Amino acid sequence: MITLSHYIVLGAILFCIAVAGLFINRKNVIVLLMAIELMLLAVNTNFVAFSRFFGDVGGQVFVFFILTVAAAESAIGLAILVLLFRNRSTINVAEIDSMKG
Amino acid sequence: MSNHLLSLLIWLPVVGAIPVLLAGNGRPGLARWISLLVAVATFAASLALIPAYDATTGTMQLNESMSWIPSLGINYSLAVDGISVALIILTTFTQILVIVGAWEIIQNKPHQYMAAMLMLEGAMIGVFCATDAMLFYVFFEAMLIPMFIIIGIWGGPRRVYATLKFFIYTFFGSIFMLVGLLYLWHKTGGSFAISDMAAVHLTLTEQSWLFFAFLLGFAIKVPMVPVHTWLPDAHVEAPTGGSVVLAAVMLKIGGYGFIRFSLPIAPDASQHYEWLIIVLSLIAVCYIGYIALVQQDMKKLVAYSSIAHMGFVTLGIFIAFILVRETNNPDAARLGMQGAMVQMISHGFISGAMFSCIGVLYDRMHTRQIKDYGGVINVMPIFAPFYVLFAMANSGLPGTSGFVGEFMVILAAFSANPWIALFAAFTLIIGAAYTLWMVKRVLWGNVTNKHVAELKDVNGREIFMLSAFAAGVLLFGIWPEPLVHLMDASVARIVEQLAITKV
Amino acid sequence: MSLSLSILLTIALAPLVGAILAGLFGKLIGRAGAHTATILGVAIACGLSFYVLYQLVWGGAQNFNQDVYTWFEIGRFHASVGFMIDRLTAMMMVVVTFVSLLVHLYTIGYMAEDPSYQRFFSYISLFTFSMLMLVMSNNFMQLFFGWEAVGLVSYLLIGFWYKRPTAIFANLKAFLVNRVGDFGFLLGISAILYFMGTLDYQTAFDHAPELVGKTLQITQNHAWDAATVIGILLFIGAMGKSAQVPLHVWLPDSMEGPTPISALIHAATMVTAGIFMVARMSPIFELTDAALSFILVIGATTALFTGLIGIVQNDIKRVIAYSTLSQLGYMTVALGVSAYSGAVFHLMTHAFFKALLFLGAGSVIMGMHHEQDMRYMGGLRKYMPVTWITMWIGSLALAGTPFFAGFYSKDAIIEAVGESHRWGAGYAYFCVLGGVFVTSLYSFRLLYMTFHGKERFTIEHKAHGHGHDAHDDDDHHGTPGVLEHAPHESPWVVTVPLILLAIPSIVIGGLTVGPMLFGDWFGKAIHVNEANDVLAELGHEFHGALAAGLHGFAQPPFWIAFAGFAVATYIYLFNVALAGKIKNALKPVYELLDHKYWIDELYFAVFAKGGVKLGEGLSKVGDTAIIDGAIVNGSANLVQRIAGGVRRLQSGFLFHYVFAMILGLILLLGGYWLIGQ
Amino acid sequence: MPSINDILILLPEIYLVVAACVLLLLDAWLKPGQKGAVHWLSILVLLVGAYLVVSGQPASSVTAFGGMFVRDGVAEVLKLFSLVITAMIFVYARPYLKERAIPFGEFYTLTIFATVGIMFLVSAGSLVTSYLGLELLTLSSYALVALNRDSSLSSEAAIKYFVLGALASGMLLYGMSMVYGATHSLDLHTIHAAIVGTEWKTLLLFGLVFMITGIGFKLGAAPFHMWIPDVYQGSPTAVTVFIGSAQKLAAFGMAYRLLSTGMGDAAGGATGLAPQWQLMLAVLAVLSLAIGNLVALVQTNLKRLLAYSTISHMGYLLVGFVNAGPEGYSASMFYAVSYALTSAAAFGMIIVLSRSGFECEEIDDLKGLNQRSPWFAFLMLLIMFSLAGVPPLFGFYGKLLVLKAAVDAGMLWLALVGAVAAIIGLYYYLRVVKVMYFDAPTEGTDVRATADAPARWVLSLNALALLVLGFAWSPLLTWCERAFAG
Amino acid sequence: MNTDLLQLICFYLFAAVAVIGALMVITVKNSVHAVLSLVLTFFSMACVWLLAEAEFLAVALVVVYVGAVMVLFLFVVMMLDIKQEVVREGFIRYLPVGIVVAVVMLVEMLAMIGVKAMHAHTLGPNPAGNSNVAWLGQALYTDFLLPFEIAALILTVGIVAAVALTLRQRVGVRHQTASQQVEVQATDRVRVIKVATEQMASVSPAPAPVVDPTQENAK
Repeated sequence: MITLSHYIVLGAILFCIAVAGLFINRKNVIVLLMAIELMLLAVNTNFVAFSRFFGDVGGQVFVFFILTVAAAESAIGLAILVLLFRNRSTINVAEIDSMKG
Repeated sequence: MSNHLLSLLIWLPVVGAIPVLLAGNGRPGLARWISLLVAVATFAASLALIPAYDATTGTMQLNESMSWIPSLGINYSLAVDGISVALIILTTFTQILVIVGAWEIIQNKPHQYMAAMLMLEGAMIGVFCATDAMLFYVFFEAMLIPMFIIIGIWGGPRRVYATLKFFIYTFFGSIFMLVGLLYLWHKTGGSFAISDMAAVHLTLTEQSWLFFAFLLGFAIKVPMVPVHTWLPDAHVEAPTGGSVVLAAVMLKIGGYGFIRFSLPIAPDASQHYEWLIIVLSLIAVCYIGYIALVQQDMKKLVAYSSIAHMGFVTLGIFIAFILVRETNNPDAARLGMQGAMVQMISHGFISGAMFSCIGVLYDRMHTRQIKDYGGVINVMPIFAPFYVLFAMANSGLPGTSGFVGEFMVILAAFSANPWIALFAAFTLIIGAAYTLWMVKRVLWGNVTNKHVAELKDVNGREIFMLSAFAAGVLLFGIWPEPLVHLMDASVARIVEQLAITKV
Repeated sequence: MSLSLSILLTIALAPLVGAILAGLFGKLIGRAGAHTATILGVAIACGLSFYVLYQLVWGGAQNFNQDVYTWFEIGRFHASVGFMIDRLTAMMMVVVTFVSLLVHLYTIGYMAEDPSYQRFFSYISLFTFSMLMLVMSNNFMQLFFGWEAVGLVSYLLIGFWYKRPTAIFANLKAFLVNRVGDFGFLLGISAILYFMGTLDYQTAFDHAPELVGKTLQITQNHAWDAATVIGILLFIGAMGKSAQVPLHVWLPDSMEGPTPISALIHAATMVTAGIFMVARMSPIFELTDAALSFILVIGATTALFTGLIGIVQNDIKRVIAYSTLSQLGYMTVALGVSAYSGAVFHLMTHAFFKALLFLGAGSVIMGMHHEQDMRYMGGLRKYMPVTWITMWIGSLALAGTPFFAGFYSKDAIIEAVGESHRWGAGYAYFCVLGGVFVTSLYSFRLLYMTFHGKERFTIEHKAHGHGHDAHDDDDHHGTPGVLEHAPHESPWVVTVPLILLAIPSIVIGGLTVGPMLFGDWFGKAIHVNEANDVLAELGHEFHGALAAGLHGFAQPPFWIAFAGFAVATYIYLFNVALAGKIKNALKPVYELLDHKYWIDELYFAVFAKGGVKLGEGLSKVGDTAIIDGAIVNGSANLVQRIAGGVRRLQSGFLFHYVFAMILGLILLLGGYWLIGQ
Repeated sequence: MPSINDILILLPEIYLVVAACVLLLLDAWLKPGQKGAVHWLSILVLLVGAYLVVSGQPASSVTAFGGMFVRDGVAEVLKLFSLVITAMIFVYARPYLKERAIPFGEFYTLTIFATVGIMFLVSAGSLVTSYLGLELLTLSSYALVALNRDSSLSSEAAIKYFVLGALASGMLLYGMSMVYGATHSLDLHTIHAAIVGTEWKTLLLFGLVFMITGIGFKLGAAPFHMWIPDVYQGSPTAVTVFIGSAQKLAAFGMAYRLLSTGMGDAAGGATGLAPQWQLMLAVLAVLSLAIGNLVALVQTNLKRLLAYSTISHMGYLLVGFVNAGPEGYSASMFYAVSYALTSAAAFGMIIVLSRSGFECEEIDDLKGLNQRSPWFAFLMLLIMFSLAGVPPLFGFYGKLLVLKAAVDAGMLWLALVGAVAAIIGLYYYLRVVKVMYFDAPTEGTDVRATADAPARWVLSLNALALLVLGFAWSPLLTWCERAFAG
Repeated sequence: MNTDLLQLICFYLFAAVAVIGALMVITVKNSVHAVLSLVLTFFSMACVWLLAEAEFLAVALVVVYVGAVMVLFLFVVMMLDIKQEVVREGFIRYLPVGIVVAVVMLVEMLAMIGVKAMHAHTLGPNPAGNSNVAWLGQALYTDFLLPFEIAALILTVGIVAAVALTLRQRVGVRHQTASQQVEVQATDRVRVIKVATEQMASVSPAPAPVVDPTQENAK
């Protein structure tokens, strides 16, 4: 039997992978964007599962909105990325440190 | 008009500062005259307090009250007792002389200087009038801003260090006081009126915490050892007028705060920790005396001597507990506390005068090092007597106001405990030593160098300024009764309150 | 009939008015105006003082005790300015104003060429006012006021020639040493207020008996007798003002002031304030044998040992100064044996003859063109006869020659000590007798070295010497012993006061000894317990001044004094070389005396240098290192350093930022997890 | 189905969205020379919006769209000040944008969209509205930060902001999903009602922690503050001022809705999770006060300094918030408003003093300002002392209120921490004043105010308001208290 | 075979693929591979959602993400042409820390979520009935109308922002900025260098080059 916990645990695992991806990644920013997408995926899984198991439509509607927002977010994120690359000629995370302290 | 006299006193200089500022850099003369006019008008208005105030009862009078922040119970409420009246008049009096003293000395943006001074004056008067703790606090802190600017812009070479130290030190003390006040607000059930705070019952532990919160705030202002080190720096770097106001009025706010807050709100804690204050006061007299002795900078020397003299203020206030509660001698307590109050006023005149004198020298020589002087009397025969007079007053010579307060405090201290009097009386020796040794090195002797030889004697403006101080010093030295009478009933009331325990 | 307040006010204020006129408007009224104004003021005061004395003694006036104005009033404590006039006061007023008047006159001549002429007159008038306030006071507060005011004027006058380094050193020293005394005095006043609740003399005296049995808790289980504490504390004040060992060090140095001042302040009046004060407080001192013994021992020590120093001094004024110290010691001894009237009596006679000696010395100094060293004098009698004679009179009086004023007073003291059974009286008796010899020795030594023998100076006329135009000139004489003009007798304004002082120096003792010492002249002003009243015992053997004078020749003091005279005569008149030989033979003793027992050096090292060292140490360690360095700036630096560290966390790297957020989240989660368990 | 009444309740928001779209089109159609009109029009739009907010304010709290949207006193205060402050920011921004050739139209429309986001956020009645409002706000902000397209710092700031912001909203969402899982509802009131009976208490707490992370990020509270300094520094100052002022109101509103409406205690009863989040926020407050103040001490860049000061100010805001009662919320909101006004003036000052090629970002750039331009030095003095919380300036009273709230909540220790932090904080504000007043102007850097008269005037009014409100702060306080009274 | 068991097996299968894909996203060197791994993850998760009978969302996930967003990612990755060799430094060094933190976090999360309690909830009848789309659509256009409109607004912002950020002014074409020209002052343009005439031949140092400040600003 698939239970709620299956979904929630899967969501948690994906979330942790995404989080780990965010801070062990020292290469390029695109991976960061992808990790964020993963995170949202984890969240969405939770919502879908809760919605399904408790029979409330709100969760799935929320997922719908999250998907929408995530799309817009990606657009903006990639635009910023392009801008960054244009100004810096790099998207290496370890090199984006001109402001610190 | 008369029922808004206190408001007038506070806001006249503050509002008066605006046209001074507007007169601007281009017309320094205009700025000076306006500020003088404002200062004189304020002084005149403050003199109106004397007939308006009924000195026989000692209650808070000339009440003005207006709801300010109703939801917090903060009121714009003002009132004065004898002590406040005396301090207010001291403030307004000093202010005139400060403005006269700066007349042509401050060449860099005089309008800003004068305006800052006037705002400072308003805030200081506000402190002395406020009967609402929050209002008091607002004025208490607001004072810092103009003073910060005054020291910072027109000060000496290390002015930045000094003024930052001054500001942060004072702020450090007062912020804990603020927390204490908030706690009291909580306890009184939503009132910031000092009288309500005094009426609320508190356990000894609560009182102790509050006592130390207030102590921190006021001890730094006084300043007491060991939180005094901002004062020498501030004084040395401040322009003459800044030093005068600082010494003459601002330090008094510490002593005033003890009387207004610590004693009525935390009487039992005050009694419990009286020994601490007394010991610190005596350390101020003796230890600081020795430190003053070796200062090379005249202003620093006078600054240290201020600390020592303010030691008498705290001493006079806190021996009252021994006298009232342990030896049951309320009259002696009154004597001591009255001595402390007289000492505050008198120190206002004397330290103001001393700093003015040093300012006069500094304006000519641009140095305050004692070693750069010598034989000044040869070239400044009119100035020298003033200097000697104020030095003598500083060392507590009878006939000058410097004597009266110390005399009373020592008399009262003996009744409390002879040992306290013994250490306090040490000021007679050490005070004379550091002051007169300075006089010796600065005034007497042959002209030591060509800079001294070129000194010009004081001009009419300076003579006016010094004479006014001298008049104050001598008047209250020869006849302190009017001053004592003004404050006596109020002091008596405070002493009566001390006897009542709150626990 | 009673005295009127207005007269008394006039007495006190006339000199003050003179002082203000001369001081503030000196330029305006000029030299003549200054001296006229001040002399007029003092003259009025003097005349009225005589009148007051007359009224009290012969006119049947009542004692006067009234407040002028309230100084402060706090609860039951009350301080005021007021006058208490009885015979003791009146006598002091007469002495003060009379000597002062003569000194004023004398000053016209002595300071004639000084540029600060007006200032000087202002000061001495101000001094007269202060001294009058002191003696006329009816309460302790005003007493202290006058006490310190005379100290102030003394400070100003010692440093009158402020260009001289020695003068400005001396005045600072004088003030500070006096302050040490005042320290005790103020505590004494505090003690009186504490025990009696009043600062008023009369009330305090009335309640003095209540002091018996009261104690002052010093530590947990130690208490001191109230009267003794009060007595000793007050006497410490007197020790400062009246220059008793060990607070005597300022007086010799005070000779840096102009000579009229030495006469007025440092011989006749101010230094006797301590004696006056103790006499005034006799009702209190009478309650305490311990304090009186203390006084006795201090006085006796002063009388002998300071006199010894006088023997080796070469500066004419210093000899007289040490003599003054010694005589003050006598007065103190008298106080110590409860012979208050004896002390006051000696105070009065001493005022006249010591003022005379100082003014005479001043006259010599003028004549010698501001040479003060007796080694360059000699044979002056022919140049300045009036001075010579009057100085002899003064010295004879000082040495206690029968029939001279000093004889009656001093002899009485010595006998009183002999009669006394107080602890320390034996030591005191030895000291005062020894002192007689010493007094005689230095007095005549001074006379011989100055007026007799060979002239030890030469006269060289210079083309245009500047004469003695400027007193405040640092090197006012060139080579020692070389004068530009011959010595000359002083002008009449100088000699007339000498003569006027010489007369009482001779007669005043004989005239007043009866009533003052043995009669009831002072009335209730001086209170002596019957058991202590040594003078009354002496009084049984007193049969008039003449008899006493004649009797004096038969007494040991006379012969001791005569011995001193003989030794002085032999050494300094006939065998001048012997002095040097003795000096070499008794080198250690000479050194000891010449260095004044090294007390000055000791004080300077311990108190002055030590104080400065201590101050520097405290300043460096306490204020600079600990409070400012470690705590204030230390904490600021610490905060700054922490800030620098924390700042590095903001590395600029995105992954660190993320890490921080995650860490925060984990910690919050973990915290809740733990709480939840 | 939505009724006309729902539309009326949403009128200010709808109006603003429409107006923003019109402005966007207008900007596209206008010739370069006429673009100034967009500027004035957009200010007008905001002011009219503000008018609509106040004029249409219902007497009590009303909801629209089935509880998705709440219009109450809290929303009114926050919206009004957001709109007014944003309008002021537009005035400041004009000379800045003009001199640096940053696209005008986009700036205005994106900012207005962001403001609409703020309005939804502070009016959110459900997790969905809250999230979408937040995203509307942050997505616009990401773009705004990067708007200076040729600036490498700007794009660095944008990417940092973006990544961290996305992470934060991911966490917030994760938390929301858990809360949803525990309470089976997205509506805040329902959530609140469900807390009592839920069997999923731990899950709820778990979600709460994640949501606090998201809220903490938006506020800029440590340790979720790392984006603040870099973003403040890197953004065009005209954007920094928006992020630094109006958005703090939004953050407060969000915290209030999610924590208080959603999970707080009902009046008089311990039915919510307030005890749980109180402690958490107290920890955040202490960390923010410490880190913000400490690191600000060592800054040389003015914008960075203000950024760290923001962190510490958010600490104070939280000090008030932990009271978790009407008194604490009103204190906190008062603080947010006072901070937003002060901070707008502070960054506005940087704009007014800078010009193309001279950003006036370094503290040393202010050297000798009192010599060059005494009036602006005076205004900056007021601003700095207000930030430092020295009476009689406005900033002090916010501190007073939050400290009082902490004392009243029995958290005396927190008040003392706040007090100590104020002392440390004082130093760096004083340093700015010191530079302006006590230092001589250095050669070469000629700091002077912009010639743009409206910016000068509005800034003067803004800064003077700090002084005036220092005396007349009672109405605002009453307003804040009333907002939470019901 | 039991439907439940089959579902469970499918779930584990898809979940495993999703997790592996996710791990690859954050670990692989090549960005293109990472994007493709993400696509895989999304795809698997869509299948997992299908198991929960959230058909519409599963399809939307595939369409929106795999079809649009991921293509955009790929596009950007290829356009930016990132050098590969430099980006591995430090990865191994930080990996252990990353793993530890991730694991700790996971443990905490799982502990607090209370997996056991959730285990009791098994898949019941589908509340949506037969049509998940109808169920969703109904809610979306009634109860969630306001969020729906806001979402539209967000998309608008996305467009505006993306355009505003990436719209590129042509570089290399000289264009003038009026404000800069107005601001300029005579002293900025010309510097008068005083050269003493008689020394010109001998020791005068080379005069500093006169720089046009506007050009300096351009840099």
